[in-house]
Amino acid sequence: MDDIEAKIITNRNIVKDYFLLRLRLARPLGTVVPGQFVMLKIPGNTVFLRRPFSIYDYKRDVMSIMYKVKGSGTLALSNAVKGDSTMVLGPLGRGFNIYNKPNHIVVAGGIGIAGVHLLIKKIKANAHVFYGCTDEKELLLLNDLKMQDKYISTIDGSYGYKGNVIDLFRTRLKDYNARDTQVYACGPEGMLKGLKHALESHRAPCQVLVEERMACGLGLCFGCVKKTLDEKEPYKRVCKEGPVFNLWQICL
Amino acid sequence: MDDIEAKIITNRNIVKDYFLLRLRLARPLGTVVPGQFVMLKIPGNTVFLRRPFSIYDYKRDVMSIMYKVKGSGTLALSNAVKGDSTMVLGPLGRGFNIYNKPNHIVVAGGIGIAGVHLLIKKIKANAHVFYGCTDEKELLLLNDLKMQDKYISTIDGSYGYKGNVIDLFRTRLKDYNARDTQVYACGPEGMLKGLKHALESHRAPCQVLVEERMACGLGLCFGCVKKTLDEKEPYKRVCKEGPVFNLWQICL
Amino acid sequence: MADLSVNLFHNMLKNPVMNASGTLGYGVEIEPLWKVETMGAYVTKGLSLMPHQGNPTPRVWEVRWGMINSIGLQNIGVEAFFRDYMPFFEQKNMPVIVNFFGFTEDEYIQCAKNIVPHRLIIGLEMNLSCPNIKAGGISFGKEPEAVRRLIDRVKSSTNIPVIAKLTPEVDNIADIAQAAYEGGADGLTLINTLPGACIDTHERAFKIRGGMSGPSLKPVAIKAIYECRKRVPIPIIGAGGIMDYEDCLSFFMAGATAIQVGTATFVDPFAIPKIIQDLGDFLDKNGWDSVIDLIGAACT
Amino acid sequence: MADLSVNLFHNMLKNPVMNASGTLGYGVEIEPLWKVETMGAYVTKGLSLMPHQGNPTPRVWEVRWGMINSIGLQNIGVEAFFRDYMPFFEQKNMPVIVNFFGFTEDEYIQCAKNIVPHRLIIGLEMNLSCPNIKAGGISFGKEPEAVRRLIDRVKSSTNIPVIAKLTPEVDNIADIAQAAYEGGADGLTLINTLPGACIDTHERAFKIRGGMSGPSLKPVAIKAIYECRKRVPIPIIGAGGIMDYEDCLSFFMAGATAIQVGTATFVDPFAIPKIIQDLGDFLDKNGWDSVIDLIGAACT
Ligand SMILES: Cc1cc2nc3c(=O)[nH]c(=O)nc-3n(C[C@H](O)[C@H](O)[C@H](O)COP(=O)(O)OP(=O)(O)OC[C@H]3O[C@@H](n4cnc5c(N)ncnc54)[C@H](O)[C@@H]3O)c2cc1C
Ligand SMILES: Cc1cc2nc3c(=O)[nH]c(=O)nc-3n(C[C@H](O)[C@H](O)[C@H](O)COP(=O)(O)OP(=O)(O)OC[C@H]3O[C@@H](n4cnc5c(N)ncnc54)[C@H](O)[C@@H]3O)c2cc1C
Ligand SMILES: Cc1cc2nc3c(=O)[nH]c(=O)nc-3n(C[C@H](O)[C@H](O)[C@H](O)COP(=O)(O)O)c2cc1C
Ligand SMILES: Cc1cc2nc3c(=O)[nH]c(=O)nc-3n(C[C@H](O)[C@H](O)[C@H](O)COP(=O)(O)O)c2cc1C
Ligand code: FES
Ligand code: FES
Repeated sequence: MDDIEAKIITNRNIVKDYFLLRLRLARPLGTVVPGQFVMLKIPGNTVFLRRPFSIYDYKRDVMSIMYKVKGSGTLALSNAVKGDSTMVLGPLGRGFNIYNKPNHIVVAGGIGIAGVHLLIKKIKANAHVFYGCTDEKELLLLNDLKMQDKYISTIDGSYGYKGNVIDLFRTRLKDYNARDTQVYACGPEGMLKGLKHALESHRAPCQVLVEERMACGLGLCFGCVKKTLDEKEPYKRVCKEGPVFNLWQICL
Repeated sequence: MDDIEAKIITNRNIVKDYFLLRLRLARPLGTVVPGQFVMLKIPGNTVFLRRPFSIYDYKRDVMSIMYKVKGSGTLALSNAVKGDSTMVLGPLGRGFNIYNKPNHIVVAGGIGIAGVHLLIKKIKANAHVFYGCTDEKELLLLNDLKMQDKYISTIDGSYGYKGNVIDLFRTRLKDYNARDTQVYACGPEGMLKGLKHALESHRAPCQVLVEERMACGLGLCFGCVKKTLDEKEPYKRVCKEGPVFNLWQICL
Repeated sequence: MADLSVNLFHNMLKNPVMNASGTLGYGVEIEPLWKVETMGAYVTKGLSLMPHQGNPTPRVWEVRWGMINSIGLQNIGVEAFFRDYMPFFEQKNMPVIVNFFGFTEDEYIQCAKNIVPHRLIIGLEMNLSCPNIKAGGISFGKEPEAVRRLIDRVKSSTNIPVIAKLTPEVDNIADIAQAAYEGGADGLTLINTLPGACIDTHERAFKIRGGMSGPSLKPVAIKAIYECRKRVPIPIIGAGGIMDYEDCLSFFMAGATAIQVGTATFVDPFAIPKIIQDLGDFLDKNGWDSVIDLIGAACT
Repeated sequence: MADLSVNLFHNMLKNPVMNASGTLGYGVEIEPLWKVETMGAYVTKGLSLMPHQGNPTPRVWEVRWGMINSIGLQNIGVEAFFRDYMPFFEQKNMPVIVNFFGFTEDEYIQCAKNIVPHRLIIGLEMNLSCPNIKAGGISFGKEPEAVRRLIDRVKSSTNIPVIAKLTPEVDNIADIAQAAYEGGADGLTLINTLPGACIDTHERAFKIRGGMSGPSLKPVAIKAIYECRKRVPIPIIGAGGIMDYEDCLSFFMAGATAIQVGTATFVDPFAIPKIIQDLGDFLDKNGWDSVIDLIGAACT
């Protein structure tokens, strides 16, 4: 892990508030596990703390992140242009454990796709992807991703299943045997809650990538915790013990 | 007076720490009296308050200032480049009163030349200029200025009189009759003190442009005061009642 | 168009935005840029019984994302203010809040007495950050009992509503707010500058000791408003680091009925008119009928 | 090469730079980036007698040029710290300052007792910003008499030098410093975070109430050091908004013997090693023999 200077290659608006940022790094990142993230300095001098983003893609000295404009930090980031300098601290945290199972199910909602993109790329031949978004347009976020099976839900029904991705997932769940299945998920808190509920009786092993506000990204400040069922020390650092947790061990 | 958007045309390093900044204003400035100043926003987002600079030159929608890098604000300014946006509030304060006298003497030291440049341009045919600087190289600060007489001192003696400009001025003072003379000055506090001392018995009328740290530049905060001999309200605002004061009315 | 007006001590102000005391001179200086009646009320520079010279320079110093001032309360005195500047506000029919201070209790009382009730003077804002020279220079606003007594005496000396402006440099600002309320204060202004100091490392010397203002203050002000609002039932005027309309929203939602803009005007001389404009636009765009609906919206 | 070493409680530290408590985890987390022994001493996360869970999220919130935290003192307890992490510092022969707290006086005392003297533990830093649950949650560090008594009791319970870490949210920090000194404190750490609050205007809710840290704090810290140094003759460790070596210079010149870097590490994980490097370079370039010559240089 290292703090690496970087320059923006492109900062492209994909659709609505979603952007893809490609960075040229001064040095390579080191081994990246899907699900790991970086702390990115926001170019310009208006944003104080760095912001965490999943490593969307990575090859030698080019790294990309996909992000959604949410508040002041991501807004400032969306205004950065080619050639702007920044710093990239990473790779950080514990990524997904890819076990050797017949079925790899990936459930993602909205910008959550950014957190599982690298994972899907890695397991593409076996990936059954459930992706939920607002409307057809957001399907552009799936980009060039190759995968075995793709199930799409849109809130407005403009493409695929009409409704949320968990409801869609429920309709398919019986096809998968819990013992042969590994579920991976990334998305808003509500989606993860729904997923837990959906899997309650099925009990397939499930790893989820969770988000929390961060200050350091390095395990220094204990600012980014997620409550777990561990009795001795319930609050675990998302940046250090996470961001990928066992769904059955965290409180949602 | 107005707060005007502006873009940098050039920001040129003249010599050592001295720069000439030319700005294209979105609207013209209004009537400028020599000695008036502007409050300039420093481009970038690292400097909080604006900084005061004399209007060095001005024509229609192009305004320039000459500045010396002193601290964080002027350092940040020196890093600004062509096309950078800024804001210019002005023209501010009371400039020089140009009376109809046979002799117009201008005494300036170092970056003080920036404060009297427009004045000299205006009265060039009658301007007797005494200018003191560190060495020959700094004479570049006199630029293209036209004037009747020019007396130069350098601290290291590399050009003209060796020593400070007040000592040089003293050698010439007897040539000027107090009644026919108007002195204008701008320079460091020490120079103004020396000038006061030099003119003590001569008693020519003398207007000086003084500097003080400012927050608003508009007379709102009372941060920029100069002590005067006025008993009722000794502290006068440099930005409002000044920056040009009667030498005989201020405490130095 | 959403309604920006607020009621303060039975006066309708056309909007809830004022300048902070000491940051808009005597009110006349800004006129070349915008009309002072753009605001709901004008707050005077701190006035005292007798004129005050103020401190030597440097009086202002930039710090990261803020500034420190040590003006030292220079002012022409309350009498000269009424003679020289009140006609200006009369002509504009502009509500005025008179900020005043003293270096002794008696000076406060005498100063308050000298401010004769006037239809445009809607409040007396007591600057309690002032050093009490009889108590070794510790500021009036730190000791609850002293605050209670001082305000009680001021209230007996005037019929104009009294607003206590509190310093954040205290153990517990809600205790002071409560003392002010018990003394009879009709409202609070929260907060004054936060004392700080600055060194010039090149000159190896302290450059300024004074009051910090600007954005750094905002979290301290929001906390103060939150805590005082829980404790006392009088209106709060918020101040401290407001730079734009979004900052105002925080202050209203925390419980302020009106707000004051200080240092922002130095950074952008049009900050105040912009805030008023943006606030109206925001309410319109988000379907709020009145700014009043925002007040305390975050305190459930 | 200028000498960066300073003497603190009869220990030579190789340089005067430490982390601020709670901003460098348990000391091991930063190792992939730089070695913890780069610093003069390591300051532990705040430890208590028993483990503490801490607060729910959000625990951190960005404010303009700073942040607010409300970690709620999550820690594994003093016993587990010694068992799990002390060997790491032993192996490095690294001086440690143990930051600790309690929610009652007795918890402070018991915690201090449980920290057995150890050649590497050069001081116990008492976090006095902690709420006293027996006194209605008001923090220990606000009442001079309570501070004097608490420190007196802690001093009777340990032979390790005791450093009182003070909150800036007080009427007069020098009064607290004096009480700490009278209670027997061997040193002071100035300052802890400044309490503040923050509203999310979109959600119309308070998002966090906690301690503000970062550059906004610096003027408040410099003032505290200036005032306490005049009052008490014990060494001061400075903290609050230090981002670079120039900030350090201000702290030394104001009178600090050593400094702590907190929030800066979140902005730049290499802030601490950079500061140490730059400080040495600065001394060399400007002909200073030792960092000690800087201490108090602005206080004439
Ligand atoms: C491990 C990890 C990986 C992430 N990966 C991505 C990614 O690949 N793409 C992406 O767009 N976003 C990602 N996020 C979320 C991203 O960090 C936040 O959206 C961003 O920090 C918001 O910053 P802001 O300044 O724009 O918003 P702020 O102004 O700080 O806040 C705006 C809104 O964003 C929410 N928010 C702020 N910080 C976080 C956070 N850390 N996690 C969740 N919500 C937050 C707030 O609750 C608020 O509602 C990730 C977060 C984590 C912890
Ligand atoms: C009416 C007026 C006209 C001016 N015209 C010019 C000009 O044409 N060209 C030019 O180069 N400078 C001019 N100055 C001075 C200029 O404003 C300061 O040099 C500048 O503000 C320094 O900012 P800084 O951030 O670089 O320095 P800081 O980091 O703020 O301070 C660095 C040093 O500069 C000194 N300084 C800071 N502000 C002032 C100030 N307002 N006046 C004097 N010294 C100051 C400080 O004492 C310090 O030693 C003028 C000042 C005034 C009041
Ligand atoms: C230059 C200056 C002068 C001030 N003078 C006074 C004053 O005379 N009386 C007073 O009560 N407050 C005074 N204040 C404090 C402000 O009114 C306000 O409470 C404080 O600056 C916080 O608001 P801000 O961050 O918006 O500036 C002054 C502030 C500044 C910056
Ligand atoms: C995330 C975080 C956790 C902190 N935890 C503690 C703590 O446990 N004990 C303590 O005394 N101070 C704690 N502090 C305060 C810091 O040690 C320091 O005094 C303060 O942050 C000011 O320094 P800075 O501006 O350099 O961060 C904490 C600060 C932060 C930001
Ligand atoms: S962000 Fe600091 S511990 Fe996770
Ligand atoms: S700078 Fe504010 S009054 Fe002159």
